[in-house]
Formats: sequence, C-alpha cells, structure tokens
Amino acid sequence: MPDVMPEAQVRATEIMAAAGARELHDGEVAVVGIGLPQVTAMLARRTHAPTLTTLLEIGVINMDPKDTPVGLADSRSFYRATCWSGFLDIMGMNLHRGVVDVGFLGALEIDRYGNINTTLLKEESGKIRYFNGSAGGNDVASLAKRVMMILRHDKRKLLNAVAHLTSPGFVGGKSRQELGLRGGGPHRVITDKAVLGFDSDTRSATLLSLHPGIQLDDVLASTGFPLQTPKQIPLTPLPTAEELRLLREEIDPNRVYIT
Amino acid sequence: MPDVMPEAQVRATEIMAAAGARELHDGEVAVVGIGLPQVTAMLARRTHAPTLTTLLEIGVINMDPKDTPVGLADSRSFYRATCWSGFLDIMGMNLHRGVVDVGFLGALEIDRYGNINTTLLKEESGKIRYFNGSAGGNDVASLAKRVMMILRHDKRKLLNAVAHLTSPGFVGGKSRQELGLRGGGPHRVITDKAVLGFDSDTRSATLLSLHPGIQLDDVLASTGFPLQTPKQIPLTPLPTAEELRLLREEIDPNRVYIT
Amino acid sequence: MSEKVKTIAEVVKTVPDGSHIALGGFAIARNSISVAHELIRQQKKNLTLSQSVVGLETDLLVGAGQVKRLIMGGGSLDRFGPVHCVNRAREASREFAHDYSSLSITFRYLAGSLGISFIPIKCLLASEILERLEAGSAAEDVRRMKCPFTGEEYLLMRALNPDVSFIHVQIADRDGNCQIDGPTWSNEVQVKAGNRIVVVTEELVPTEVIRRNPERTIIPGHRVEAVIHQPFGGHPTGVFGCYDYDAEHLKLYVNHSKRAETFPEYVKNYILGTKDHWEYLEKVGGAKRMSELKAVQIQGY
Amino acid sequence: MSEKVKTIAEVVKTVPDGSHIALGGFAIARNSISVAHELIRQQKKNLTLSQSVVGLETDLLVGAGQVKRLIMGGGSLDRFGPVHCVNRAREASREFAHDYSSLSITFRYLAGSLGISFIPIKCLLASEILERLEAGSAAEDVRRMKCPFTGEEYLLMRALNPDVSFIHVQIADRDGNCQIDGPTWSNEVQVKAGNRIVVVTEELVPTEVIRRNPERTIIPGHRVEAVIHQPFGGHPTGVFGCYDYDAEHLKLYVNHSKRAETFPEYVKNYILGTKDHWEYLEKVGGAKRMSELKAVQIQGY
Repeated sequence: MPDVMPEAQVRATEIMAAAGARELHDGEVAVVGIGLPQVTAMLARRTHAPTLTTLLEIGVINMDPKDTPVGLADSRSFYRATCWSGFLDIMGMNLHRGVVDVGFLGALEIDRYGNINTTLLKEESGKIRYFNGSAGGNDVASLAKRVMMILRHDKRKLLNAVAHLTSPGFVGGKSRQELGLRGGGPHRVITDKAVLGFDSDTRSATLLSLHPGIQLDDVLASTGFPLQTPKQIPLTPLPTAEELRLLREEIDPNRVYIT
Repeated sequence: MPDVMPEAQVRATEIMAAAGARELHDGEVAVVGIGLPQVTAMLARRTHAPTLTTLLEIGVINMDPKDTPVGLADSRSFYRATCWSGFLDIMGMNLHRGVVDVGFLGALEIDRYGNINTTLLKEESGKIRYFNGSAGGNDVASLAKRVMMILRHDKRKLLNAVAHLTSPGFVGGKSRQELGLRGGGPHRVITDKAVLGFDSDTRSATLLSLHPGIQLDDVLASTGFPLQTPKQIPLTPLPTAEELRLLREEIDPNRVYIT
Repeated sequence: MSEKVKTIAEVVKTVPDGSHIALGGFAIARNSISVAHELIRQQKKNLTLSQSVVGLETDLLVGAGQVKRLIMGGGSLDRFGPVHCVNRAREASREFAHDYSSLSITFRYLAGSLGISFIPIKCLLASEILERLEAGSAAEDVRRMKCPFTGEEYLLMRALNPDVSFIHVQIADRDGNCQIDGPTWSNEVQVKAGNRIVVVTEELVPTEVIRRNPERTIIPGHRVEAVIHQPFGGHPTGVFGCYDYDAEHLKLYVNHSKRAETFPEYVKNYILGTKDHWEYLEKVGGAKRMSELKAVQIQGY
Repeated sequence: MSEKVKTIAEVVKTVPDGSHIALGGFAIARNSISVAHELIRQQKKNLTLSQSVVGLETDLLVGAGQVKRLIMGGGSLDRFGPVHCVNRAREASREFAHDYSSLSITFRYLAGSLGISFIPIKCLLASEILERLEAGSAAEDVRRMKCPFTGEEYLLMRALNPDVSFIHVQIADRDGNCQIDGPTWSNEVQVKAGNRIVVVTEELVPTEVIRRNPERTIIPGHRVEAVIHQPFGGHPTGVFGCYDYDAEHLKLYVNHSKRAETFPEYVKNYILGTKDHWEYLEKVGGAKRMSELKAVQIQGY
C-alpha cells in the first residue's frame, strides 16, 4: 500500500476526516458529536493526538466504542468511557468553565461569518420547516475556543444570510468581544470540496485549501456568499495510507459515516 | 421495668432527647448534627417516626451507625447510608430547595428571638474569643421550616443580646417575611431545665414546660432575658421505659452524648 | 410512610390537565415511554413540557395533541430521524415552543433544583434564539444583566420548576432511592427541580442494594412521591445495562410520525389499543423481542 | 501528554507565594495533610485559603503563619476541639477571615466551577455575618439584589476561583481521573472551580479500574495538572475506606495547638523536622501505627 493513495480511491469524507484531525492537537479538549466529528477525533487520537480528550454533551468522556453508535443517545457511545456525568459537568463545568478548546458543529446553513442555522429552513413557497434546533450547538458556538463546522458544500447551505441565527459566529462581522461572547468563534469550515478559514480582519470566510480534484470554479459556484480566495490555493493533503487504514478498518469499518 | 422511670434515675440529656424526638414527625426531613440532635433523631426513628429522613450537611442521608461518631467528619457517621452526596445536594438541593422540615442547631448564645451566636464571645476583659463560626448553622436557620435549638440552660447563654448574630431567628422581633428569610424560624429551645417555644405575636421566647424536678425560679434565674411564662406550667414528660432502653442500650450505649 | 409503589395509571390519574411535566429521556435513551403512553391513554390536556433534549416520549405527547407549550433545548431521534411531531407543531405555531439550548435549559433546572429563582448564563447572547424569546411569551423568563462584580454581560433566566418530574431508572427501592447506570444528561437537576417526583424503575430492589453503593443514589427517597416498577418501560428507547433501543420499532414509529395523517394510526394501534404497558410490550413482540433486545452485561446494550 | 505523576515537593515548588489555595478536607476527614506539610516545609507565604468547613490542614497553615486571608464557612476538629490556630488568627485581626457559611462558600465555588461570575443565595441575609462582610474588605464580593422575575431579595456573591485546588482521594489513575469513596462535601465544585487542579491519591490505579465505574469519576483527568501518589497522605485525619483518623495524634496536635507558645514545637517536630511525608509517617508510628489505623473493609474505618 503506497504511502499516499491515488486520489481516485479516496472518498471526500475520508479527506474531511483527515483534514479535521489535523486541526486537533495533542492534549486538547474537544466537544464532539456522533458522526464525522467523532470519526475525526478518533483518527486524531490514534495518530498525532493520543491524549486528545473527547467530551459528549450527554455526559461521556473519552468514549472508546467497539460498535458504531447511531447517535449521542446510543449506549454504544457510552462504552469504556473514563467518566459518565451529564450536561452540567460537560457543558457547564467544562464548556462554560472555559476549558474546551474545540467544538465541532454541523449545520443546515452557515453564512460568511460562521453563523450557524440548525433550527429551520424557509422553502420557496415561504413555508417554514423546523429541524432539531440548537441542542448543544449554541452553547458550543458561544463558548468553545475554536469552532469547526462540517457540512456539505452547497450554495443553499453556505449562503449570504441564514434563515435563523441559531449559533453565533462573528455576527455582522463583529468581534466576539463586541458580541459579548467568550469563545473564540468560527475557526474552520470543512466541506466535501474544500477547507475554509476566517479572515482575521474582515472575519469573513476565506478559502484555505481545495480538496484534490476539486476546481475553484466548482467551489465558488457552490458557495452562496463571496468567498475570499488567495492567489496560490494549496491542495488539502490526502489522508495517509495509515489514516485510511484506521478509518476503514478500525474506526468505521461498516462505513456508517465514511460514505 | 415500670412504664415511666422514677425521675431520679433519668438524666437531663435523656429528657432532652425524648422531648426533642417528640417534636419530630414521621415522614419529615431533618438536618441533624452529631451529638444530641442525632441521638434525638435516632430515638424518633426507632419509635414514632420510622420514616424520618436524616440529612448530614457533609453529604450523608439516613446514616445508620453501629459505632458512635465523634462528629460529622467521622467515617462512623457514613455507615450504611442510603445516599452519599455533598453540601450542594444536602444544603442546596434539599435545604435551599425548601424541603427540610426541621433543623437542629447548637449555640454559644441565643436571645429571646431565637437569634443564634456560634462565632465569638466577649470576655469581661473585653477580649474577643472566636469559635467555630456558622458552618451550616446560618444556612439551616435561614431556610429550615422549623429550627430547634439545644443548649445548656445558663443565663450567660440565654441572654438579651448575643455577642454576634451568626444565625437569624426573629431578628428584632420581626417576622421572617419582613426579614426576607424563607424558613419558618425558631420553633423550640430544648435545655437541660425546660422546653421553650416562641410567642406567635411577640415572637419572643416563652416557657412551654419544666423538666420534672426543676423549679420555675431556677429557670428564670438561669435565663438572661425576660421569659414569658404561662399560669399553668406543664411538666416535660419523662422518657418512657422503652425510650430509655433505646437510648441506653442501642443508640448511645457508651454514653458519649447521654452524659 | 404511606406505600410509594404504585401503578402508572394510579399516578397519572393524579396529574391535572395543564400541568408542567418534565420527562427524563434524551433522544432515544431512557425515555419515560410507559408514562407518555399512559398520559395519552388518560387524554391529559394542555400540558407544558420542558426538556433539555427532547426525544420519542415528547414527540408522542406532542403528536397526540396533548401539549400546549414545549420548552426545549433541542431534540431528535438520532439517526432514526427528527422529532417530526414536535417540528410540525413548531411549524403550526411560532408560540408553541420556547427554543433554548441544552445548557440553558439545564441551568434553568439547576436554579430550580437549588431553590434560587434565577441564574446567569453566557449562552444565547447574540443569537436569534434569544431575540425570539424576548419577542414572545418567553420574554418574562429572560433578562439581560451586567455582572455587578465583573461588568460582563449575562443573560439571566428564570428557574424552571416542573409540577411533576418523571425519571426512568435502572434500579430503585420501595422508598424511591434510585440509581442510574450510564450518563445522566440533565436528570439530576430536572428531577430535583420538580415539585413532585415520580420514578419508573426497571428493577425494584431492597434498600440493602442501595446501601451498597450510596454514592450512586442520584435521587434520595424522601424526595420521591411514587415508585413505578415497569420492566422495559423505556421501550423502544434504550436503557443502558438493561436493553438496547429497538431499531425496527423506531423505524416503524418514524414511518408513522413523518406524516400527520399516519401518526394517529400509531397512537391507535400501540397506545390507545393497549390497556397498559404490558399489553403494549406484547404488541411489539413480547418476551421474544424483549429477550433479543436485552443487554449483554459487559457492554451494557 | 507530559507525565502528570509528580512528587509533593515538585508540585508545591510551582505554587507562588500569595496564591489562593483551596484544600479539600472537612474537619478531620480527607485532609490534604501531605500538601499542607510541604507548603510549610517550603515556607510559602501570604497565602489566601478558601474552604467551606476548615479542619486540621488549614489550622496547620494558619498556625505556621503562612496565611494572609482565610475565606471560610466554619470549621472545627469535631470532638477533638476547635481550630485553635484559626481562631487565634481571627482574634488577632478582624480582617484575617472572611466568615461565610458552608452553603454560601459552596455556592461561590459552584459559580466558579460553572464559569459564571456571580450567583444568588437566600442565606446570610439579616445576619451579622453579612453586615461584617459588607463592612470590610469582602464588600466587593457581595451585593444585595431583588430577583428580576420574583422580586424576592437575594444576596449575590462573586464566584470563587482558587489559583490551585488540592484534593485528597482514595484512587486516581496516571491521567488524573479520580474517584472518591464516601460523601464529598464541596469537593467537586471546590476542585472544578480551581484554575489549577492537583490530586493526591492513596492508590494509583490503571485507567482500566476507572473505566469499570466511570460514574464515580468526580474529576476527569483532563482537568488535572498533577497526580501525587501518597499513601496515608491524610494522616492524622481519616480517609474513608482506607484508614481511620488517629485519635491519639489528634489529641497530641490539639495539646500543641491550643496555645500559641506550644504550637511551633509541633511544627518543628513533625513537619520541619521531617524531610517528607514518609519520614513524617515514621515519626508518628510508622507501619505499625498505620496498620492499626487501616480500615476494616466492610465498615470503611
């Protein structure tokens, strides 16, 4: 098995997991959800960040599941934890206490300032459709030192204005301090096409790297807001052979999340 | 063994424990300290109040010690509990939550309004001597529905003004509502000579009963504040033979507290 | 003490219409299904429900039309789908739900459990969640304030004290002392904030068992009004250490819940069509199915 | 992760003079004696100590003259006597101690542990405790306020966040995950309010032991900066499940502490005169005495 796989054999979700894992540093504390965020954290733990601490909002620390959970509430995600507690400990005495380095969030929609909507969508007809709401999303967005968003790259998901501002990023381009928020705010957006960051001056989304085989035009066309792009656009590194082996053989052998 | 013991053979502490136990009703929740309060609660549990719940501030519910503890912090008082928690649960989620019926408090000094001093004494020389302070005392006095004080009857302990108002009763004769306090306030003072209550109008201490063999003059002379006294003064009932057996053989066989 | 061990029907009879109820489940974990079913059988009306993360139990009650107001942090059925009935109700009326976040609901319960009438938090600020709360009937439950010591801006929230809190646990004794296996999300504060507390337990154990691990007693008996012994009372949700969620039945549920027209059929077949939880369990596969779901001890599912 | 297992001396070296330290003991239970001794050996100065209920560890540090400010709810050595050194210091200066109550200190830690800078409480009102706080240097930590929702009068208190929180536990692993046997008074919030957390453990266990009862993990390892393995580190106080308090030594202590003149002799003989806790243990009876104090497993003392 070559050290780097030919890109044809690599799935976008595998590139996303590897890109996310690279953003996690050893010794850090991360609030993760089930799905790609957990896969990403697992990959980091089994490679360069063995002492990364993973927190599940429900009250589970350092889960080590042997079977793939279908969600936070699945007993499979309680397996071999080092601590079972609850929201008050995880979200209160850790997240609100200010010791969470990274929070992963999914989204129905995000805007250029990393504001997240997980509550509702407006259909063309004008009809409003409701979804899960915040759960821990607003808490994580308000308080984590770095927020990482993972979502499909689609101009109906990355757009100028979200239908509902569930979880604040740099609202209106304002600094977190101006907004009265403690956490550092949006840090990365990892999609199936690219990795985005946020400009330190404008606080607006900027293109950091394109996944191998993805064209800039494609990304711009799939982005509903003006995206800052550097002259030289680096490629998102492909997962190493070892990363792929871990993802495919150990972390998600049944391809529940690496689809 | 006769149903009621001749008083000569009964200790004052035994009369106090029996009098205190009679103030506890089945199904109630009491915050107790180690010593006479615990002995009193144990006696109530083993007679008319089998489902009385006892809480120890430190985080112990329904202790059932087989050896006599020297204090709250003695492992002997953790034995066979139904719940181990801590201050936040006992004093916060029970006492501050408003579900504690009775709180027992000792005192260095009390005044006619049931205000308690457990912090300091002023010596004749003017020198101030410090003692334990509040610990849970102020919390119990502020929040329990009924407060029961147990202390030695001495005019240097029951006086017009306490040297330091650690735990509020009916401060200045005011109602608890006027004082902004939730708990019902002072209910009984149980001494080695008598049982006192508090007048519903004046909120001042009133004599409820004299222990057998104690003269009114003795009590008045041992009370440093004017004590309301009824025309007919009842006698504090002596402990029954069964109560004495329980106290002497089961609850405090080594006479650590029943001295 | 009067006997606390009661049937679900007896206890639910004592819950008036219009009550504020807090159920102890989370998505598809440890839901008070047996309680939700009986609330539906007895047709309790105009209920207010509060919950940090809603799941099947709440979706059932909302779908059955018995809920007037939902105070929620969020919710789903994990990978089995969204809480369709709850979402439809939110679509029908913007005032139906007061949307918060997991932690803000938990803090409101914490305040309630401690007997303090308000608590500060650094969440919801600069979000449309707060704008909506301030613009609607929830305005009386939230206030912005600067910390008098640090000057930092906070949101103050009113304490939540449910009229009745229900919790589903693995073991409890006849006095109501109960112990939970696995994570407890907001259970301790949700329950201790309740003015009445009802425990539904998979196993009814002697108090001696409780005394063996007193540090695991999450709710002490003196706070508990009633104890209901109902094995598999959380089906089709999972109860760690006892049984796994029932994936087939959850899919069947979502197939009914995803459309308003088909939901009543689920209620008719599985709830109104069964006289109690035992009959319900027979309907969904009985002893054979329950044995298939039973947890393997070491792994807990 | 860098190795967390360290010696007491190493850890205490990193504590600057003037630090705010919270020790985890209660009267004569689970005191951080090994830590207090080393703070004395290294002559740390101008310390601020906070504690819900002070005991021997704090009396030692105050008696040794290393404490500038004590924030306390109360304290004693149970039936062995009062905390004489603490009381003498309070007699010497009215500003030495900020007197609160057990619950008010616990609430201040709770606020600190949750990262909220203030918290309301219904204690201390209408008492001379509050009058004194408001009249002295503690005035900046308390404010009266009406609840914006109910109008009820409250005392607001500033959160307490010790620079370093120490806790003595029965078992911990090398990552710092620790579990306590018996009641925990204010330990969880006292420790989680700390900006640095140091665990002293009777037993150092493999993480596998922690994973067996994850619900008992009171402080998760990622919060812990250092783990110190010191058997009998609480002597002469009792550690439930490990050993009983040493009644003879406690009497000996009080015989020294009750008079300012005799206290230095105790410090000289048992602390400055011993190079570490092992030498201290030899001085107070060594293996034979420790074996006498060792707990009988079923009863825990």
